[in-house]
Amino acid sequence: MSVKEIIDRCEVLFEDVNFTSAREWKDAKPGRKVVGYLPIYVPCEIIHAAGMLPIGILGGGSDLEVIHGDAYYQSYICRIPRSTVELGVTNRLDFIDGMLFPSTCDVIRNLSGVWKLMFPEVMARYFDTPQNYRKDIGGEFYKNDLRELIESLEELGGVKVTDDDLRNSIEVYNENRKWVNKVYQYRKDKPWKTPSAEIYLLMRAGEVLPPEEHTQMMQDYLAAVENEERRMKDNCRVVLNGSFCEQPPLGMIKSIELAGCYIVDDDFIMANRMITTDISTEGDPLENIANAFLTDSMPFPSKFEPSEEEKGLYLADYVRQSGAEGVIFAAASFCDPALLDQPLLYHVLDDQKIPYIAFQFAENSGQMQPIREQAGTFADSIKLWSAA
Amino acid sequence: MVKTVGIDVGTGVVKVALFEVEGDKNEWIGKRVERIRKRDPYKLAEDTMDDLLKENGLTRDDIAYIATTGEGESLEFHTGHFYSMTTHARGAIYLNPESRSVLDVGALHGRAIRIDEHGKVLDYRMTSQCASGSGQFLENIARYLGITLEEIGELSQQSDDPEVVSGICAVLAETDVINMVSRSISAPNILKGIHISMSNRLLKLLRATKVMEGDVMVTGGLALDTGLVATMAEGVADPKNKVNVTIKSDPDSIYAGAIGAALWGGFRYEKLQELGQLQEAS
Amino acid sequence: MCADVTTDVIKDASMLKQKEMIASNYDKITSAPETGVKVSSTFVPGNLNELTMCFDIANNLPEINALSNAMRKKTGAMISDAEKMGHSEDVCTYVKADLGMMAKGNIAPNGKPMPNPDMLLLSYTGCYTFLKWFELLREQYKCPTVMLHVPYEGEGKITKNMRDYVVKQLKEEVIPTMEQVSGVKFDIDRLREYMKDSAKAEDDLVWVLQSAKNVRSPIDAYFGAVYYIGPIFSAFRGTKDAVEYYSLLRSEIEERLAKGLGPVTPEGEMGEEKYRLVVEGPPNWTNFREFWKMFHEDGAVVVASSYSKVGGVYDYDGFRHDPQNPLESLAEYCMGCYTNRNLPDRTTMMADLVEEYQADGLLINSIKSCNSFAAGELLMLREVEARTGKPGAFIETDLVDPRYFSPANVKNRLESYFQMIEQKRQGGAQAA
Amino acid sequence: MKCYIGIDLGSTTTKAILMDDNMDVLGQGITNSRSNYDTAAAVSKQEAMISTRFTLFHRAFEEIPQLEGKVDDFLGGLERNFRLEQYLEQLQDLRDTCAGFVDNVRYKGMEKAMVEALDTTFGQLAEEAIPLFAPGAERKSDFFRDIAGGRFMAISEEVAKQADLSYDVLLNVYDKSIIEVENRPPAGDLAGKFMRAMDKLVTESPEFDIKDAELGKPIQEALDVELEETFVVGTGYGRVRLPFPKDHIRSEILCHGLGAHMMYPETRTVLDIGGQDTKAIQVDGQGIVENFQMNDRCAAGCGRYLGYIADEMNMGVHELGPLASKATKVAKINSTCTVFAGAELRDRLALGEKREDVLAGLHRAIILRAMSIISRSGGVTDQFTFTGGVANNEAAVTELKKLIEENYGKVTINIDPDSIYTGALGGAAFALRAAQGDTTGQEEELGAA
Ligand SMILES: Nc1ncnc2c1ncn2[C@@H]1O[C@H](COP(=O)(O)OP(=O)(O)O)[C@@H](O)[C@H]1O
Ligand SMILES: Nc1ncnc2c1ncn2[C@@H]1O[C@H](COP(=O)(O)OP(=O)(O)O)[C@@H](O)[C@H]1O
Ligand code: SF4
Ligand code: SF4
Ligand code: SF4
Repeated sequence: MSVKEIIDRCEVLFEDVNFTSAREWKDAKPGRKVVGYLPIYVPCEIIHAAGMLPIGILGGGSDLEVIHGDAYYQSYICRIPRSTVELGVTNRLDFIDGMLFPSTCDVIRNLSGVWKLMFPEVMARYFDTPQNYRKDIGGEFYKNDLRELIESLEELGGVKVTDDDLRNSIEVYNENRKWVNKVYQYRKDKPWKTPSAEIYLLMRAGEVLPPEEHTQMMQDYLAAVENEERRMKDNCRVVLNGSFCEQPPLGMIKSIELAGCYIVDDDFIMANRMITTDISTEGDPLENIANAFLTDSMPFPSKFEPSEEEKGLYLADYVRQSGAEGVIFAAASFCDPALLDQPLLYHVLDDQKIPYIAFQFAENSGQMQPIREQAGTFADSIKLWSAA
Repeated sequence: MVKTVGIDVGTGVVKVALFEVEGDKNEWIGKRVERIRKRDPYKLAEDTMDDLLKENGLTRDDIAYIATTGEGESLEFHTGHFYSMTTHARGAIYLNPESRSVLDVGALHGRAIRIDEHGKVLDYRMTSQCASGSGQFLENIARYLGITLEEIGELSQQSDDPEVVSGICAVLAETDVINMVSRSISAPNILKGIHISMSNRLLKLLRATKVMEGDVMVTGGLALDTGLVATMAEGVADPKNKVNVTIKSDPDSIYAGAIGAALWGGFRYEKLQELGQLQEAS
Repeated sequence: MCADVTTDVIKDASMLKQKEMIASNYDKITSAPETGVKVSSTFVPGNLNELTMCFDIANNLPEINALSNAMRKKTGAMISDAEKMGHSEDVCTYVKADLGMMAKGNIAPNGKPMPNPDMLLLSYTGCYTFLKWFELLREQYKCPTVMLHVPYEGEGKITKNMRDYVVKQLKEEVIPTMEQVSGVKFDIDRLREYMKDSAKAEDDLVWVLQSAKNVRSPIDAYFGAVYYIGPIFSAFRGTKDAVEYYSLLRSEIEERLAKGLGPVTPEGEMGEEKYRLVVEGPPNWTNFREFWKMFHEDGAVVVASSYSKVGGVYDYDGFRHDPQNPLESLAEYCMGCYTNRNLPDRTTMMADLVEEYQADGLLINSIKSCNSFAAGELLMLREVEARTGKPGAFIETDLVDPRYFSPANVKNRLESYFQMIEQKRQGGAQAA
Repeated sequence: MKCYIGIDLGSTTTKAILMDDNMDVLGQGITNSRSNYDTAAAVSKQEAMISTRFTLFHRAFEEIPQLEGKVDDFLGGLERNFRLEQYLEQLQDLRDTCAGFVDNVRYKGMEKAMVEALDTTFGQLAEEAIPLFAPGAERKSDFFRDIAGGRFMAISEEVAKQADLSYDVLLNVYDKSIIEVENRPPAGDLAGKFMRAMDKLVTESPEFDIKDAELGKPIQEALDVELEETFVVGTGYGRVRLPFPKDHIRSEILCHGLGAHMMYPETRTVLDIGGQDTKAIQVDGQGIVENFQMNDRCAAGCGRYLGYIADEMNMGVHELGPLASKATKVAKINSTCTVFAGAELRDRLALGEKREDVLAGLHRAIILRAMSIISRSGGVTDQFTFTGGVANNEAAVTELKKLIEENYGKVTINIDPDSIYTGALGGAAFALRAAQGDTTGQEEELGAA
């Protein structure tokens, strides 16, 4: 398959606010269940092990006309909950059997209650991850929490989830993560070959496709892109940070690259690489999933950082590992976790003399001119002053 | 010496500057400004440049580097594009080497930029969408008051009891102003009130860039509005504001972007010649 | 909650007592450098006052500092300082007011410098902002930080797993750190003693809040309640002072009730009670009196509010601190705080209050800063309207950011709401 | 005769309704609010009285056998000629005012050229006035400023070119003068104007030349009826600014609710899109407001937005709707910020999108925003009534109908050509009630506690 074919497919999936592919998956066999989850993270392994399709609900994107969603949210709340409610009210999520609302922020937390009130017939669960990282305390709590999740899924699907089912799913996702990481690594090495808009679309496809299919897709993409003739441009390299929950419009990603910045690392859709290592398939699988989160998960703003010294260092590491020359903070407007975290991250970058800029977006931002302007000036100054 | 052109395509006005550049030396040899007035800005930019070249007995082939800025990214005939803040910073240094920050106030946006002595952008802030403090707004109000743009500055300085406009939104502010007219508030007091509110907003942006000292160069179309410049000067003089800066403006401030583009064009031209890359970049 | 406003408003014995208590706590904190008392910074919801008392640690509550600064019109400048330091316009202004206060030399309301805390005690995570707020404070103070993760009541109940988790954290993280910071050994019996007093004060508070069920309520359960909840939501739960304060308060309200008096307002006795409202959401602090005036001027009394439950829900499902099971009850206290309950439960609570307190409807004051309260309130409004059949209304302000209080706007909406209630009554009468 | 008047001072237009004891609407008047609120209130009231006179004429003429079957033609002609008289009067005022500015120091040395240019321009304007008010002629707006202003600019640009005078100078004089003219309360002498209009009409259509005795008497009688302002109620934008005592002010929400109920008693949901605000109101079977929502401080997506767009495109607001209706595809517009409307429009056109498509997108964006406000107020229940100035815009109406049906199914949608008067109608009803001692909705009463 050519790059174009793969990306076209991804684009179709991305733009489809009716989730046709997931509906088709569900209809292919009677009794199949689909479980939606909001950002940032839920362990998809568990949903997969219950024989269900986990799909990421990442808002309505830039083209969804939000009519009813606004009726439920004040103007100073970010956009993702309103477009998600819009999807719900307009029956675009009517095929979803269960919804998980992870521990991300007050908005998503309260959205779990909104869902219970508005769609009482759908299983809606708030999903808590521990903020205490001791295995005997947070680990224990999380393991029990996961068990409760399994029980509710078992009830929903009328199935039993065995340890072997879990181990099998862990393997599937280990493989998927391996390829996600390869794609990210490839872009760090040759950003001119892999426009970030493509990488983004490729990752978004993983939010609605079964993991096995997505893994194959990434393999195909990497094979195809290697043969693609793409010229290196006089761009600088940046890490993008802050878009972990509400997703920016594709136009913003394109605009940043158009204005002279290669995005070489980002925190879009983190669920697919939240766990940074392979999860072990030996021993108690639930314990392994729980412990992986405690010890080997990526930092993100909703997670408390127990150590003062460590706070924010990860970002400087990303910059170093990707050979970037600066950081662009792009947070959703009104996103408390991202915006409250930013000053702390600024301090780390200041210490390490890494340049950065910051701006905000909404998933439906239309005017890209100010974004091009800022990203462009940033690229200009890196270019002109490192050349001088 | 090579010749370079800087074209600044704005939302209200197109500005073109023609330079001769070599290393650190440069000479400004031509300029032209044209209000867009509902014409196609790209076509207008092209025509304005060609006119300017003709006036100087030149053709496009005589130009080493045509640099665009502002909204000129998609002009096909350019050699390269620099973004507004980069060019305004450079233009400000050209107009006044003591500039350590720039307030660029144009038709729709306001920007505060902190720069170093070489014109490098160190920090910046832009007005958000809600911007009653823009040239466009002032133009509408002037129109309503029956005043020409050139009169604004002078009138504002005659104010004895400025009436402050509230609100963030230009639409609502316009209603405010209309209401003031009906309460017989004089035009100078209305204009000064608008200047005060714009100035507060702009100085707030400026402070947010952590500029502490040095000259603030006002660029963009509103640098010509002496009332606004004077009001800002009063603002920084107010000890409450705790900034130790001096507001400066220049009759050529409206060209800052075009100047910066032309100069950066010259710089980049030499760089690229060294690297033998000019072909690729254009 | 704020000493200097109380004085010129109400001069009852209970108020004087409260003023004295608050002043002495600030003195205790600001004199810490001389006395060697250890100070912890902590938040109102889920505060572990009885526990900190066991280690002789004084409690400083940044939220209270922020709101009392707001009442004295100081937060505007503080917030703008914090925004200059790089904080976004969009985030909770409590945090910014606090950080801005630090930038301004951290002067306590008694005019003396606030000492740096010896410990940051994050004992409630029902709002994510707290997490970030503490990371920011920790960066500043670099002192030991205890983090108690309080799971959200997402499914509307406290499970054994949740309780065990909190208790385990108390035992193995919170208490050891406190011992280390203070050098005092933990004594569970001391904790039990304090909790006995907590429960006593809680009983009286609940009586006071419920006195609003009387038609012609003797109190205002929103504006007035701000003062009533002050001691128990801050550094005094578990103290003898609090017990005394609440019993004084109760007797004063009993007296008002007996005399058939309505609430006291900053402008004196309130006139006729025309409208009875239930209010969801915190009040605005920057224009507190002006805001209150818009209600009492028009004869509107708030008979119940969710804000009187942020630091503990005592009057709704009967929770009391339990000396028999001190740690478990602390855990349940934290998890039961109003904003840690899920939206369906909060909605039911508001609908019940409208009914129980014979209110004319639910008014929501939606706070720009606070997603914890605000995200979902519009749905809550619809639900409560549908369940009670009473009209609701929605206004928007902020806690401590003066920029977001638009008097004309708020007044316009309130007036229209009151007119609506009025028209409905007349219409109902006509139809009948 | 006792009259009850409701005046709705909107941010763009001011509307008045005059009602009698039986709640019959006798007259309505509208004017621009862009000047002085006092003047606007006075003008709209005067206009309502003029229209009341026409109603009275109508009643009187029905009795005259010679006019049988021709009453409407006759009155229409009379009104046209009356408007022409009014227009000429204001034009003269504008001309005098402009002339007064010529001595300004700024125009030193240009005086003579300016006087000549103004004479030529106003001469042409007066000439044009006759066909403008000829039978069947269409006018771009009902407001003097819009009609005269548009033509002044067009004519003076030409005149300036020929006289080698700066067009900006003439424009400037006009800008200064029009404010003054608009801020001047209208001249009196209605009877005279009616009589002159009569004469003109008779010259125009001799068939109406009926004997004085038969026609003059009813006209005189109708003119002699004293219209007594029994109670006036004001409502509308920024109520605090209204030039009325407090006990004469009613909440605009309540007025709109009641007004809509009076027009369509089955109305349960009302949408009003005015110049600076959009409101959605739910009313019950008695016209009592049950719930409402308004846009917040932001004026995005209101009528003024269309005004900015119209300015940007050099068109009248009336013309936007028809052009948008020609769209083949609706451009996607996200921002309805009024201030940036022009920029957004330019952006789109620069990207090569067609004017009509962009316009259609802008209309859709406005309606989408209104849909959100409706949804927030509790959705749409049968019947639905659309009021306010934007209800005159066919493209907006089409889009609204489509979206209402998509979201709420088939409901009856009421749009009255006079829907712009809804608030004033409610106000007049409140005035009648107030005169009868019912003070509902009165703010004073609430503040009295
Ligand atoms: N003499 C003047 N006095 C006041 N404002 C002026 C003057 N000349 C131009 N302007 C304003 O400057 C604006 C154009 O500024 P400019 O920086 O060129 O904006 P842009 O780059 O966005 O087109 C116009 O909106 C106009 O209002
Ligand atoms: N004939 C018309 N065709 C299209 N739009 C109109 C027409 N008349 C008025 N409008 C629109 O209606 C708006 C004014 O509405 P209105 O209800 O009078 O507002 P307000 O009550 O705030 O003064 C104008 O901004 C204009 O966009
Ligand atoms: S965008 Fe930010 S504030 Fe909004 S739901 Fe996501 S994490 Fe929460
Ligand atoms: S309409 Fe006014 S308030 Fe709304 S976004 Fe635009 S400028 Fe801001
Ligand atoms: S978001 Fe709300 S609960 Fe959280 S700190 Fe701010 S005001 Fe308090």
